Amino acid sequence: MQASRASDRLLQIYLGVFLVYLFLPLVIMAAATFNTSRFPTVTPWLGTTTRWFEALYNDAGMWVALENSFIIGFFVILVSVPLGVAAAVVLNGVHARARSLLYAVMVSPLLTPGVIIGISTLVFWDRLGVKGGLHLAVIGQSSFITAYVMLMVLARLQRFDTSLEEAALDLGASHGQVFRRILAPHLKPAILSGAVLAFFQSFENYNTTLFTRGTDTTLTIYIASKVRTGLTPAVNALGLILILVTVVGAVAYEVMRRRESARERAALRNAERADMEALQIA
Amino acid sequence: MSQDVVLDHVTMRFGDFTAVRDINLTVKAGEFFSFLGPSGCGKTTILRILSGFTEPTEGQVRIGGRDMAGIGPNQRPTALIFQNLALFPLMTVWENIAFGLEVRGVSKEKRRKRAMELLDLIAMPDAADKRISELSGGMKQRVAIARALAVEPKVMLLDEPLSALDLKLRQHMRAELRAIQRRTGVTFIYITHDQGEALTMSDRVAVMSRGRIEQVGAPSDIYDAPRTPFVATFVGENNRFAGTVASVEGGVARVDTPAGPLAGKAGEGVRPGDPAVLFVRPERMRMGQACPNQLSARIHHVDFEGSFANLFLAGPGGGELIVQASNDGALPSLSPGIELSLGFPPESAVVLPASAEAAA
Amino acid sequence: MSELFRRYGTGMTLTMLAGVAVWVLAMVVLPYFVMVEYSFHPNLTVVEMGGPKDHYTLENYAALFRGVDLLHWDFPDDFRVFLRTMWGASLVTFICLLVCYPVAFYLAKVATPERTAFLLLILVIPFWINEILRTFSWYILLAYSGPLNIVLKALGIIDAPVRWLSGSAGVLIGMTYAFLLFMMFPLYNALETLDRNQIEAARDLGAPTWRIHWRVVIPHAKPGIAVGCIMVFVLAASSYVVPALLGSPGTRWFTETIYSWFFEAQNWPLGSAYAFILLGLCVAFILLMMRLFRVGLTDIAK
Amino acid sequence: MTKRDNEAGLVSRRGLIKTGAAAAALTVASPAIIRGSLASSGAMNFLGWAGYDEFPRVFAQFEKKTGIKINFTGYGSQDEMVAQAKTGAATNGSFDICEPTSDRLLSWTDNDFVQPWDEKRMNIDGVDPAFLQGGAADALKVNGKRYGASSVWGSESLTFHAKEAPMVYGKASLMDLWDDKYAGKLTLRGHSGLVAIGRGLDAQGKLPHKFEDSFKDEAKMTANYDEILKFALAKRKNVAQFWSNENEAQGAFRTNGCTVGMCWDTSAAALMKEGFPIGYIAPVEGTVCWLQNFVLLKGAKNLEQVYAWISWINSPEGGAAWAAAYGANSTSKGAVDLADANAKKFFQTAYPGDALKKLWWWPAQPSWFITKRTEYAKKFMSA
Repeated sequence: MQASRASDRLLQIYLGVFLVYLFLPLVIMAAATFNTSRFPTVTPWLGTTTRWFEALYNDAGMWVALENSFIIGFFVILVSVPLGVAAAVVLNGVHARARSLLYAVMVSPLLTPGVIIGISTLVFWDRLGVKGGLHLAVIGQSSFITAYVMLMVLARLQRFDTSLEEAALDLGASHGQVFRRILAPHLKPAILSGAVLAFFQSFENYNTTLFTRGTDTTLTIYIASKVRTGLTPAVNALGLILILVTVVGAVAYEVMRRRESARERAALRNAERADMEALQIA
Repeated sequence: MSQDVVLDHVTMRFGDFTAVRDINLTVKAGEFFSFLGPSGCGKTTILRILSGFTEPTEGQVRIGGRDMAGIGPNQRPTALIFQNLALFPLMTVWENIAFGLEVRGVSKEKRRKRAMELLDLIAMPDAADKRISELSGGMKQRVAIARALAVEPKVMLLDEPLSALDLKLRQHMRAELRAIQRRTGVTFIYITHDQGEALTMSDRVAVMSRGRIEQVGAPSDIYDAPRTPFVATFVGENNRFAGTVASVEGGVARVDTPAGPLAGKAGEGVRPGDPAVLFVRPERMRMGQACPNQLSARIHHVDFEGSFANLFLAGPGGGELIVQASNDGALPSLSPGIELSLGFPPESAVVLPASAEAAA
Repeated sequence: MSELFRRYGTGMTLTMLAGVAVWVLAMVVLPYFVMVEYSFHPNLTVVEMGGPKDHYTLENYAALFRGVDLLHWDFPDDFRVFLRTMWGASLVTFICLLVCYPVAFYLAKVATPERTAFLLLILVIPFWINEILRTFSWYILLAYSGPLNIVLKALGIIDAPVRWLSGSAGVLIGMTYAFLLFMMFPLYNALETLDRNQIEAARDLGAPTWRIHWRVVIPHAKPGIAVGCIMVFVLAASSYVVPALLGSPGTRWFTETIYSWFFEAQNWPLGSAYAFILLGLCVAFILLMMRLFRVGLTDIAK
Repeated sequence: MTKRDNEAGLVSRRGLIKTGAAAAALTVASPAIIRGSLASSGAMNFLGWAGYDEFPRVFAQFEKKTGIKINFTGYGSQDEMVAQAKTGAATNGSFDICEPTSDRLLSWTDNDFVQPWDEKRMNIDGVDPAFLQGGAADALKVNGKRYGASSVWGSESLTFHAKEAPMVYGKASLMDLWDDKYAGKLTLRGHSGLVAIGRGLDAQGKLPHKFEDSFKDEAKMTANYDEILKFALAKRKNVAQFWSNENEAQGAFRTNGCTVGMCWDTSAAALMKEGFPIGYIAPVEGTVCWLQNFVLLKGAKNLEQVYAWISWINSPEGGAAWAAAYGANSTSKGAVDLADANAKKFFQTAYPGDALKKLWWWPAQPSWFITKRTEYAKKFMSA
């Protein structure tokens, strides 16, 4: 027990170091937002300012790019989530040998350099008469983001109890009803996190978008172009705002989740007690 | 029109493996019928054939005289209760119960009303809006039954639904299941490897082994008059004495065994000169009484169970014998090392052909 | 396939198959075919394409290996970068495993469920921030006159600033950071299913902590380790932003070579050929790892 | 100020000589010319450099003057622009013009992405004569046809920490970068670094062929570059960081401990503006200069608007605005006088003495050269 306590203590210390490692870059990024320096850094500290928030506010190009990123992200979710779910279900249901091949093809976009995906998408669709633009960026990004969604849904699907499907069928449900009422709700967490992942993958994508975007600019493209001519902490300000929004969201979610699970645990305890009482009566 | 369930020459093969072999059986409407057998004997396959999840390789299933071939599980008048219950974890209790009605397009009010009725039936009137994760094992069990009853099936199929419960709850639920069956009058086809469940609840039991039905009958028939060595050994405890049939007269067979000549009721196909096995239940063995069948054995172990004790003895042929002795005050004298004189009347024993045992 | 139809009915199955076909064919296979086609042609100007100079060739694939001299252990430039990338990606994978294992163990077996849930949530936060920004923060942090050197110097740990970014340190630190989660979650999922009693039992038998891990915990976590290693290796090998921002030229990554053939040299055929070699090798690596660790395809997803 | 006035180089001399009346007259006249000769509406699609905040303001200024709207799409490098053209997405009518540098013009002409300009329609008289003849002008023509319409120019030269590595015009040489005392303090671009060495070695007579011949003949290029690479590899330890964009170049000096470098003028100017003790001067071998120019894409649909834009860029007002947006120098006559005081001051300190006479323009780089130079640069950088 003593040994275990000592090693637990060590683990906790390690965890602390790990968290520092995890958050140090974020702290640096956030701190650089308030440095007067036009270059986003904390050393040298040229003075404290909030003007980069102002600069961010006034940066019309950035807002347009941000809007485009949101539009693309939204449609990428719309395309990649249904396709990813279908792919996971199909992959789960095909024969073992076909499954290996299909799997290799499906994950290959994850292993392919973005430039290949971007150029091949652009050239292929150009031959079909589809020009670059937000729509093509959606297609190009979805080609590999679908694979992420597929992986997440597949993992959840493997924890699906197929007897639920059979139970529903047995109770008279049609295949469509089984899918809608039983499978889809089960997959919901994976679909939701798949959608979130899809959005952020889309939001962050550079290489594929660069080629397929036509004449439009996304936030990542905008930031990357700023790197060429000199990044300013206005970008950090945007990053900081995004972090804060997610942290607030995360905390709210956590609070809700805890409340819910406490309620459920209490209900279960009551139920078990009732069961014992019933036995005594019987 | 009667809603009998008929299995007509039903055979199921998976590749080279034959899971179910030429089953012919009629389950009468309103009956509580059990399939009893060890795991892998084909009983679950029969259930899946009845419910429509698998089509038999050969033969026909008829329910209420109607051929079920090509009719999917969602169109059969059956409802299946899964071994793991398969309650929908993301729906509330009443939504689970009313699911079958929901997919039939019944309005929400009617659904809710019917669910409440069923909740009353299973004595859970306040549980409608609970979640499945908030229910105890016994409650889940009852909800699963209510959910199946909601679609008003002609036949209810139950796949070892009690196996996940602890002993006490299991015994309680046996009585409850039986009561629900009586109240609703629905045909119950129950699958289990637990003979206690099969014997206590069922009107009739089919004992299965290796894809075949060994015997069909009332629980007491199965226990008292097993027709095959498999049934004799699988259902309840039995002492067995192997030997050669000396004579068969007036329904009584005499067998020469290493423990001496023993007599018992002659089973089907027992002929003089053939190898045979005599079975006698531990609770039918008597101590120190004069009986036509006499033998002596030495106690090597005693399991005291309270109202009775199980005595484990080394028999004359080297085999182990079990005797159940009721706690009538004489138990303390029974300790390992003691040589006992045992006996049993021929009516308490069954003689079955050994060839059937080898074939089984 | 028949199982699909049985489980989901004809209409639904056909709809899903159609969706998968659209994705796999129209969005992956056919567009890739364009680049595969490219990779078997010499590098020509647009004007020359389809002209007399145009022909099919394996030259671009051979180019990577031309000049490899195993006898004198001499490798041409691109090949060396390729080997270095494979080695570097393996190293990143190993470091990720080392860094994540204690944390995953803590989350799965030591912390209370509430704490685990909270920490898992926290772990994800840094990854909501743009990869360029995240990596650039590391550049600032590790720079010669950056905060890390300043702090270390103030503490008297070092006498002169260290060039973290000129060796492999920058790339290793940055990549480990970038791909942590892809190791953490498979490890955590695998460890979570380990029965705590096994650890207690081993401890009761007097096993020291390291031995408990070596003999009980790690064998149990093997599928998770394999999946994490595959993910991290593949991501590291095909990573571009991190080596480009944090790598010194001495730690050039193969993806950078591919990009420079594509852009600086405008040699698409060669760039695609290299990319497909990388893709092929990554797939081979996955299959090898799965064979070695005996994990099935289905485990990969977890 | 005085030094420059006395020994003004060709660009500024021509620029300055024609200041005053001429420039003023042009400034006033140009809108009229443009308005009179061209349609005063429509739009034009422009594929250009991303990351410059001032572009929208310049476009607005142009639109106000002519009514022509500019749809701008930015790319981070001209490699990406060429790649875009290669996919067919730039020459299918989506874009009218692009703005590569003159040394990479061959990538556009060899691939048949562009069409020649009509000099009559582009207000050619507005261009500073320095860009109509000589080395800079030659790079804009292929087979005698003008494919490039010059816009702005800038340089890549010695950048140094004024205290830790001071350099003086007249003495400072490209070879100083390789001095052992700067070991671990140097930043430069891979391929530019090789050019710096090449020009330095050439000045010392240590190359097998003239360095400029490297751009014309593959065998000579290989011979020269083998020598250059040998030198570069021996001095590889000097390099602390390679840069490939503005951010990295500035970062090298700001936070990464570099004290010398060969960087763009814009990087040095940005550092100076924030008070960093950074200097930027021409080396004795002559400053490496890049010249940017508009090309007319195949499939361009809005020719009238395009020529209006080029004509405006070739006016002092348009030229000055465009150059200011880039932080670079205009190629149009009189534009330099409209530049702001800071830019003028930087210009004077960067090109003192005879520096403007010795500008070294990037020669046109054929695709075989780019492939080769990439290989050499890779060897240098990954060593």
